[in-house]
Amino acid sequence: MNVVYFAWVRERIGLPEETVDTDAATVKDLIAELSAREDRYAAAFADTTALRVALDQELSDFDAPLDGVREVAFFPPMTGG
Amino acid sequence: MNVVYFAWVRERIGLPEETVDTDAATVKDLIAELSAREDRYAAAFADTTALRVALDQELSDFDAPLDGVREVAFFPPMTGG
Amino acid sequence: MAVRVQSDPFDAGAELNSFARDRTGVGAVVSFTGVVRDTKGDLQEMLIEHYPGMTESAIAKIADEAVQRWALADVLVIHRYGPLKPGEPIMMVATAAAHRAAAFEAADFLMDYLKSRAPFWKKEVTAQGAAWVAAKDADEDALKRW
Amino acid sequence: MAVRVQSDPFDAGAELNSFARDRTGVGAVVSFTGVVRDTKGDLQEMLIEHYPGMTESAIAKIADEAVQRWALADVLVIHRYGPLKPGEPIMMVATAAAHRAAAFEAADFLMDYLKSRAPFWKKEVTAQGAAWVAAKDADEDALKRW
Repeated sequence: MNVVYFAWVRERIGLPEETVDTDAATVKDLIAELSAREDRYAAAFADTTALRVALDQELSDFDAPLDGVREVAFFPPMTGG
Repeated sequence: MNVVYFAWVRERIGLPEETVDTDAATVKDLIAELSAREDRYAAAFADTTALRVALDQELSDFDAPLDGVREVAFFPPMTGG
Repeated sequence: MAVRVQSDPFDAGAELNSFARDRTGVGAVVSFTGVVRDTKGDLQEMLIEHYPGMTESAIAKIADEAVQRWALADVLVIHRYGPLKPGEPIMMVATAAAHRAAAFEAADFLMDYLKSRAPFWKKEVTAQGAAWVAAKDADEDALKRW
Repeated sequence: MAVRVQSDPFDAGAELNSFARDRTGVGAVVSFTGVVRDTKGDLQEMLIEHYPGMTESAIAKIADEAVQRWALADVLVIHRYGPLKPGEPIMMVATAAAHRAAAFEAADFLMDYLKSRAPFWKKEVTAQGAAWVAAKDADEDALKRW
């Protein structure tokens, strides 16, 4: 599964994109798995209220299942316009 | 007193502007005086709900006094923009 | 603040650029352009009559009111009179502000007031003849929003 | 309907003119231009990051929604990414419609949604360093208007 990061999430984790081999059932499970892996993930995912998630380039939520999903993106609330 | 007409009011009365020698106390009185003068005025002023009036280039109403006013304008509701 | 009442055509894009140029503290620029609309496909010309003198002061008063009600960096109003062809710009309003809400609301307010409180009258000329455009109740009602 | 996501600058006036040109049945054109605002007078650069692929589809979805909700003749959205200087246009929205209310409301709607639902992130660079712009609660709240 492709996992991508933007803005300060990308900076905190230290990379824009990576391939993650996971059996996580939901976004929450994936976050727990990554956070357990290294401190920089734990720091980036510490406050999920400050985070947004997109599954295959569609905004989603942390309870969403990852079944069949090819790309998960984590980023802060958007500030376009 | 200078009296000016715009749009269909001007067309119905047949002139854009005229000097009227009057002692009319209010706009209503002036309308009555002009309407009594000739049919084309009576036709133009028949329905005052379809008319607007400006005194010295400020929107006003039909009960307004004419004391000190130099220019009275009659026209239909505005359709700018 | 600039108010122009003119018979000459104007270039809305060039006006927008010159209005927006070299501003500090501005994050939002809103423009409205009113275009001669050929509703039934038979419009030959639109004639716009106005009340010279009152037009300028009425527009300035409306623009002043907008500047008092919203935090605006600047306001531009251009309105034409005389004969216009279908598709030609009739008028334009632009607002510049730090934030988008002020720019949008002020432009919307300016349009509602210009429509019903600035002394312009439109006459449509078709092959069937010429007819004055009637004011809409909806335009008068729109003023109650503010 | 046109959606463009680009790093190159664009000319808002030229875009407005080309958007408004040669339309029949259109009486109202509204444009919004977002400009890099130097709030404290110390901004060196604004960096805009985006999510290629999702950006285009998210904007197209928002524009489709506007076309379904209002009687619009056309919609234009341009949004830049990359490094921008103070005073430069960041993005632009334009709407064309028969009537002004639809053009205004749709442009306002598009801005509210682009602000909080299109995947862009702004970072401000000053002499003191670089900082991500935080989303405002007011921006999220603005969506509830629609």
